Amino acid sequence: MSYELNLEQYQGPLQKLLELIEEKKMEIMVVSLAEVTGGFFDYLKKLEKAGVSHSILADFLVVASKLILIKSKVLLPSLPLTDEEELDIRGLEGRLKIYQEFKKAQLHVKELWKVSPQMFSREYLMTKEATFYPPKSATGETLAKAAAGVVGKLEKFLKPIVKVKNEIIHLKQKIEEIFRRLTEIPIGFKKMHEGKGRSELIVLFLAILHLIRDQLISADQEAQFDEITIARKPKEA
Amino acid sequence: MERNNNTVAALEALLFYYGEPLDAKKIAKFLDVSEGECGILINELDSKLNSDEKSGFMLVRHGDLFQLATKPDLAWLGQKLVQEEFKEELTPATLETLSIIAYLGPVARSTVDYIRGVNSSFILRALLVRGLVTRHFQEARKNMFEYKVSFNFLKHLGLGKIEELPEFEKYKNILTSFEASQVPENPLPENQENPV
Amino acid sequence: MERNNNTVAALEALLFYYGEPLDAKKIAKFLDVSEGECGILINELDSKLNSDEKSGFMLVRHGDLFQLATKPDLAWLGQKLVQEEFKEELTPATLETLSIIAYLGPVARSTVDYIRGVNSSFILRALLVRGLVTRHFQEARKNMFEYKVSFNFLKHLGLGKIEELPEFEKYKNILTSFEASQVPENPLPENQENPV
Repeated sequence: MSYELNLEQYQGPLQKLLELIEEKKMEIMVVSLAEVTGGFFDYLKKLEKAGVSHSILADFLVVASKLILIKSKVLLPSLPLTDEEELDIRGLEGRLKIYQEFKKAQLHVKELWKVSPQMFSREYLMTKEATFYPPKSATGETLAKAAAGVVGKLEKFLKPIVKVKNEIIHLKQKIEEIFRRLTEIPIGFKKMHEGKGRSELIVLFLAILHLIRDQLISADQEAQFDEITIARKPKEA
Repeated sequence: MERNNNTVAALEALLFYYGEPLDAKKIAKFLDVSEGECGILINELDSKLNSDEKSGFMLVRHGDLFQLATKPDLAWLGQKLVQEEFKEELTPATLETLSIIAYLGPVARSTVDYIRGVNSSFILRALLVRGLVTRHFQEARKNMFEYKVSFNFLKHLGLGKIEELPEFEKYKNILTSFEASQVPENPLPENQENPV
Repeated sequence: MERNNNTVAALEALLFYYGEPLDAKKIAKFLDVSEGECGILINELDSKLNSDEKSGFMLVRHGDLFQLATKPDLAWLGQKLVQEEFKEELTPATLETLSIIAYLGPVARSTVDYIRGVNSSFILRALLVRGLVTRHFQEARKNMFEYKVSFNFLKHLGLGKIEELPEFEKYKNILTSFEASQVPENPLPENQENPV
C-alpha cells in the first residue's frame, strides 16, 4: 500500500492525539498528554496490525517516544530529565496547540476552494506557433548529464525509506531481546537500562509497552514513586 | 513597423499570447512605448472590451499586473472547461498541507512536517505535481527548498494575493505566538529533498 | 446566473480559454446551441474581429476546426516574445525536462511530472514555443498528449536519430523501469491536458 493512500486512511499522530484529548474534553496540557498515552498506543498498535507503511509508523514513534517521556515523568516525578527532554515535552504541547489552530485555518481554505471561480484566463504562451530558438551550446552530452542528474535524484528520493525500516526492525529485535532476558523473577526497570543511552531507553520503554499489551510480561509499581518492576508472565498451563 | 491605433491591438495580442499576468513596465518595454503611453493603451483596451457586448473577455488588474480573463457572466462556460486538478475535492491531508503552506509560505518542509507531525515529502511531491504549490531555493540556504501556493491555486480561490486569505495575519504569526515551541531544523527523519 | 448561451461573447470566451482548435460540433455542444446557430455565431465573430482595428486577433479556420489566433501583422510579437522571454541557455529545470523527453519520448506530461516530482506544464509550454519539443495525441488515449524532441533540435544537436544520444539505452531503461514500477499504482491524480 502506498504512503499517500495510508495517509488518507489513517490519522496523523498529532491529529490522533488532539482527538483523544478533545474526546476527554481536556485542555492541551502535559498532564492530559500523559492521560491519553494509552489510547495513543492502542492506535499505534492498530496501525501496526493493519500493516501501514514504515514511514508512517516512524512518524508515530517520534511522538510516541515523547509521550513515554511524559508518562514516565508523571509516574516517576523523581526521574531526572535533561533540558532537551524538558523542551521536547513543552514542544509537543505547543505543537498540538498550533495544530489545533491550523485546523481552523483549514476551514477558510476549504470554503474558498468550494466556490467556483468567476473568471478564467489563458495558460502561459498557449497559442504556440513554435519559433525555433535552440540553446547554442547544448549537445548530446548536455542531455546525458541532465539525465544522469534525474536518475540520481530519483534514487536519493526512494532510498531513505530503507533507513526508517531499519529503525522499526531495531524495535522488533529489542522486544525479542527483552523477552529473552526477562525471567519470571521481577527485575527493576532502572536495572534494565543501566548504562544505556537515552534513545536506547526510549526503545526499551516502547518495547516493554508492547510486551505488556501483548500480555507477555507484567509490570508493577508498589507505590507511586517506587521502582517499576518487570517480569515475564508465567506460562499458562 | 506601423504603430498608431494598432498598438491597442498589439497590447491585446500580447496579453492574449502571454496568458499569465504581465506588469506595465514589461508591457511598455515590449511594445516600445513610454510608461505613460502604455497607461493610455491599457485604459483604451479596458474600455474597448468593457463596451463591446460581443467580447467574451476583459482586462483584469491585480496591482501592477494585467491579464485578459473571461467576463464574470460567462463563468458557467469556464466551469465546464476547468481542469480536473481544480475540480477534485481536497482530501484531508491535502487540505491540511495546503493550508499550512498558504498561510506560512514561503515555508520550508521541516516546518510543514513540524506542524503536521508527519513526514510530508510525499504529499508535497503530489501537490507540486498537481501544480497547487511551487518551490524554489531559499535565499539564505541555497540547498533548502521553500514552498508556497501556486498562482493558479490563488486564482482558483479567487484571491488576488495571498494576504487576502481570511485571518491571514493571525495565522501567519502563529508559530511565534506559541513561545514554548521552537521549530527544529529537522524534527523528523529527513527524506532528502530533490535538489534541482 | 443568466445563461447568455447565444451570444457571440460566449463563443469568443470559449475559444479564448480553450486555446486549442475546436470543431463546430463541440462548440455547439458547449454553447448549447444547434449546429446551424453555431455557424451563424462563428460568422458573426469572424466579421466582428476582422472589422475591429483595435482587435489583436482573428478567427482561424482549418477545415472544420476553429481557433483564435493573433492577426498576421502582429506576427513579430510572437517572435519577439520568444526571444525576450527565454534566455538563450536553458535553465537546469528546463534541461532536466528536456532530457527526460529526449530519453523517454514520446512521453506523457504526467510521466514527466511524476519523474521530476513537480508540475512541468510551464516548462513544457516553453519548450514547445521554442520549438525544442513537439507533441501529438497518444494512439491509445486520444485526449492525452505525448511529447518528443523536435526534428529541428535533433539536427541542432548533430544527431541523425534520438538513439544516437550518449548512453541512450542505459538512461532509457532506467527511466522506463521507474515509470513502469511506479506509475500504475501512482496515486497522484492524472493531469489531463485538455478538459474535454
